[in-house]
Amino acid sequence: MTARVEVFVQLKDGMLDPQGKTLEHALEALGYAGVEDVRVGKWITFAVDGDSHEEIGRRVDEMCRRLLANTVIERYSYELAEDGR
Amino acid sequence: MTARVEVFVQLKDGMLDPQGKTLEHALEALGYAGVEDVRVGKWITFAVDGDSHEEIGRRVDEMCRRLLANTVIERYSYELAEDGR
Amino acid sequence: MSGVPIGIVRFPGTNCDQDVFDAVAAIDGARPVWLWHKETELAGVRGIVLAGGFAYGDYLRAGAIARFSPIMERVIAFARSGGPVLGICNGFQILTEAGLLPGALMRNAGLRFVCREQWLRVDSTATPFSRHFREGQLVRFPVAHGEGNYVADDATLDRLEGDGRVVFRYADSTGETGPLANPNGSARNIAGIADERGNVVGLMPHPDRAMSLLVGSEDGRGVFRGLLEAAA
Amino acid sequence: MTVALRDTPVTPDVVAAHGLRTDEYERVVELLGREPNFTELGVFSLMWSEHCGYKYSRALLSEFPSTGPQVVQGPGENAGAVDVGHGLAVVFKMESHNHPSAVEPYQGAATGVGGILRDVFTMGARPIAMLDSLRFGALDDPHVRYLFRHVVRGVGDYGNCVGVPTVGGEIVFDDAYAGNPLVNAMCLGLIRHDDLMRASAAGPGNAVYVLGASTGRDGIHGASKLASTELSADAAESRPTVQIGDPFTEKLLLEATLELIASGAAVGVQDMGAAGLTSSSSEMAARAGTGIEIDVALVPRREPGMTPYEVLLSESQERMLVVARPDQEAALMAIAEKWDLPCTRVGTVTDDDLWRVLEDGEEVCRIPVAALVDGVPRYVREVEEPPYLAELHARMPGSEVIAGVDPMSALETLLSAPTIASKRWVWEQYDQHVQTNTILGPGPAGAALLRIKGTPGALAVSTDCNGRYAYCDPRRGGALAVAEAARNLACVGARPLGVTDCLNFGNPEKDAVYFQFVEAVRGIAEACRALDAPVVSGNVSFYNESPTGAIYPTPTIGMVGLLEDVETRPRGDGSAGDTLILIGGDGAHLGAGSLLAEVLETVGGRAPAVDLEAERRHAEIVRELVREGAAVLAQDVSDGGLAVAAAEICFGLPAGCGIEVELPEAGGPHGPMFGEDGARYVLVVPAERQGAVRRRLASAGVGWREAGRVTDDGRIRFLGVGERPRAELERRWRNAIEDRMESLEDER
Ligand SMILES: Nc1ncnc2c1ncn2[C@@H]1O[C@H](COP(=O)(O)OP(=O)(O)O)[C@@H](O)[C@H]1O
Ligand SMILES: [Mg+2]
Repeated sequence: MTARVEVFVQLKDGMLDPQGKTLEHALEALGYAGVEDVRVGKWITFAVDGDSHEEIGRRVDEMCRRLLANTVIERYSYELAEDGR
Repeated sequence: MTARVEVFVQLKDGMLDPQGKTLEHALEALGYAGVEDVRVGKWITFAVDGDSHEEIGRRVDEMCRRLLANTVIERYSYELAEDGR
Repeated sequence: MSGVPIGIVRFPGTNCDQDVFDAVAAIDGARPVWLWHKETELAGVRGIVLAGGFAYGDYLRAGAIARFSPIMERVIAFARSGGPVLGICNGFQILTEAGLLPGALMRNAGLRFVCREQWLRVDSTATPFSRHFREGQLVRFPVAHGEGNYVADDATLDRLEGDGRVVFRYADSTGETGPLANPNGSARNIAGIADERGNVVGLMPHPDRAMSLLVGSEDGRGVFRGLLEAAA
Repeated sequence: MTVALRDTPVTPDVVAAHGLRTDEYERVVELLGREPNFTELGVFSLMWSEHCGYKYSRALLSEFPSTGPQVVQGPGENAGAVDVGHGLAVVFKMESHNHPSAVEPYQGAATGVGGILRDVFTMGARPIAMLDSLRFGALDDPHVRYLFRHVVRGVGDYGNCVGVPTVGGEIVFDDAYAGNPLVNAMCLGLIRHDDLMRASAAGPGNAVYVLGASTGRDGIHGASKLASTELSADAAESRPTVQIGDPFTEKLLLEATLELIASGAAVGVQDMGAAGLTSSSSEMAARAGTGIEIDVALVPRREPGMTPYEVLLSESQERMLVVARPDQEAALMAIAEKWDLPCTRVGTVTDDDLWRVLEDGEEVCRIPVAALVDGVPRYVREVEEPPYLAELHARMPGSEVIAGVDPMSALETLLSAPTIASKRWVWEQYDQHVQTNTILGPGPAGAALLRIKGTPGALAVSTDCNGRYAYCDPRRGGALAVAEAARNLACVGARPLGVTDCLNFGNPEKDAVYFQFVEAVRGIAEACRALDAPVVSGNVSFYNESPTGAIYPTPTIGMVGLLEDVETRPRGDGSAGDTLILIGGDGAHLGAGSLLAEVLETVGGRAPAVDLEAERRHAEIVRELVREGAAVLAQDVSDGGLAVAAAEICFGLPAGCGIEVELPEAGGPHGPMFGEDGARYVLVVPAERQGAVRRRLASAGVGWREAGRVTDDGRIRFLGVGERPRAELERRWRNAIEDRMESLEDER
């Protein structure tokens, strides 16, 4: 099967997110009140094939830990979907 | 109401994505076969309050067009959820 | 101090402001004037430079946040009214984000910041900033950027070339403008472009760093002399 | 969790977890006249750590010469300063960020740059240049490539964003650093003498402010160690010890700090680096001989529920501690506002010599300032030469082994060894030109040359250290690091003004490491005395060890010098017909050198002998010949000997030029080609200046010989030995690192 994968990467809680902080001020300056807790992370998408949902899941999780996320400072999550193309 | 917002920004189709290509090669080098069409985008999350789902939606869409995405090269989408905190 | 007032915009994170200030001051008859990003008046300046650096840290996207600074409304109006506006490096990125110049500047194709001496071929002398060069002349300005990869759709690129609005192209020491001379993957080796009327020009390389042979090149002087004449 | 932390009883394990020895703890009790509470314990463990308290090194560092007519500020402040004339001084310092970079190379290197920048602009000086001295394992290890790639990105991204050019540095790749990379960053700033700001909390009654970023749980090492034992795993997760750099905020902080110092809106300024609020506040009080009172409840937080312990020990970046008089407050606040930086009053200067911490008015710490700052134990001990040295010295390959090495292919190997090859791949990622002072950036010479605007002069700066030398001969290694830096300066015509150092060693509690440290320090002290280069600032980094053992002792030297008239700099434009003059005689010493390490892949023998008198005299004459324009180009002979020096000279010449080197008749070519004996240079001298040069050298009584010439045949030739096309050797040298870094990403 081929799956569409979406990986979401973000700095761990408590980690300073300079981009998020700066963006929050910018949005406020643009007149968007009540915007809070802005965080800027990565959204990585790709297609991958494998035998099963589980098998692909295991592989994607490994990819995240080895390359896509920096687990020292970032946490990640991912979603798989049957490729509908 | 307060909503949790997730904004997804990605280069438009047809724009080549060097970062995605690089990750694709790196994943391959690490032995992950069958990975294709890797794209690296932004995942921006925040909390915002407003009167209604619609009203917030309109505002977030405006934020995207004005600041969060450069619509010359990027496309965006977003999701809103009632803040469960 | 007398002379034609040339405004140099300082955003938080601008870091070539002093270099541009010195470059303008080095041109007889020009008087550099600071323009703070929070200001809403141009204090009577006759020309404007958006200097290089990392306005707002280049967070989110280079130039994305800076272009909403209060001063930018005035800068945009000044440009639309035909006033000479030069955007160098980060300034170029801000001009595209502000819609004063077409296209966008993406992350360098090599995904690395690149700083080096760079040859440029002058392809249009029809702007104030390039009129002191000969068409086809090679000039040497340093480049130093991480997001200098110029992109635009083919229609736009064709229009830019057709209208002679490509002002500078990355070249090698022989004038070749092939991929080997391209430091960042820019479409068609484009290093700098002009708007329809030619009074707004943006470029990634740094003429402000090419004002003295002591530091490698003085080819940048022509750019600032042209700015002064257009402002006078 | 926070309650648990705050009220944790101070048991022996807790003391141990804080890295305090029992006798040290007893000393604390004695100084306080009571048991410390948990928070106070954390404070002592931090202030008495080697990093803040220098307990193993302070006594020895006093052996460094640190005075001289040019010294404006010696050791003791955030950075040292030397006079460069015209009412100006250069403020400079070097600092390590080794362990943070090993854990998170990008952020570790970035925050290292941020820290050294603050040390310089805290004094009121505008940073004008950075250098980075780096050590990694071998590049064939993907993890090493990961570290290297991200350290370089981190250094670049931070300095580039703040707008300070990185103009030089050095990089060595050696297995000795595989488990423990070194990231040393040096910063130089320029200042008018009368603007120099000291970091003291003078004037009881004056207010204390935190300017800049808010405080989070960054880098609370003691606490996190504890957390892992006392808190659940996921709670520990949420206590990051990695600091995230914010170069944008740093740039604002830089401008705001310089503005408030220049406009006289502060009495004292101190950056909050390692040990954050604790060390900055107590050290400022100590310098002024005052007391200080801080209410942690007033410190702006990034996270909820932080304990006093955490606020005091947090190492959040991009923060300054400012002391101001009541009449300065308005100006201070206006400047903070202008630069969009929070500025909050958190305390008061007192006259009771106490360091007092409150939380909402309730006292949580009460410690005599002297106990914290001067109470630090000092350890000095006599240790013998460790046995490994004798073994190393004996492990010198026999002459038959050396004779078996083909010189020309050895040269190829050396030029393509990442340690010797061009570092272009690295410095092209650094903005080398911003501020438009860079006359010679990375690449062309061993030292960078920066004009000093508004004066006829230029600054020269170089960082150097050969850790292999220091490993084989700690004392010689220390001296040779200073000597090489001085040679690099002489090559651009500059004379030394002062030195900063970054002493990277293993665990000083081990006798062998302590011996290395003691000896290296003595070597540096001797060389600095002989070469008139007082040490005005520096940094010690111990415990650089990994499972595979300690790193090579690596006492990195950063030397700053002056070229009074920039018009007398070397033109660097050699051409066919020019003569090569070798100063200091032919090489013979291969011990501990590059030929052994890179070609024979062995480490042994002794480091080259040190003749400081020769170093001084030869540097002097080279400086003069360069300034007179008699030598258009000068290159010191270091790693890889005359052969590598000649090749590097050739690569700097116009395309088409080649080089021809004559070797002595007697003996094999290996010593003369690859020997790394000290105090030696190669000068490129145009035909019309040769007579003059010969006479000068003769009268100076300096050993020298004519060693060859610049040709127009584009070949690198060693007469009687062999030759290669310049282009071929140059390609190897230029691309060695890039080729190894081709793939754009590596696994962590
Ligand atoms: N990490 C680095 N960052 C910037 N420049 C560097 C770095 N490493 C080396 N360089 C530059 O490359 C050139 C050669 O370095 P090096 O071989 O150490 O010179 P030398 O041996 O003469 O001291 C020097 O100009 C040096 O500044
Ligand atoms: Mg060196």
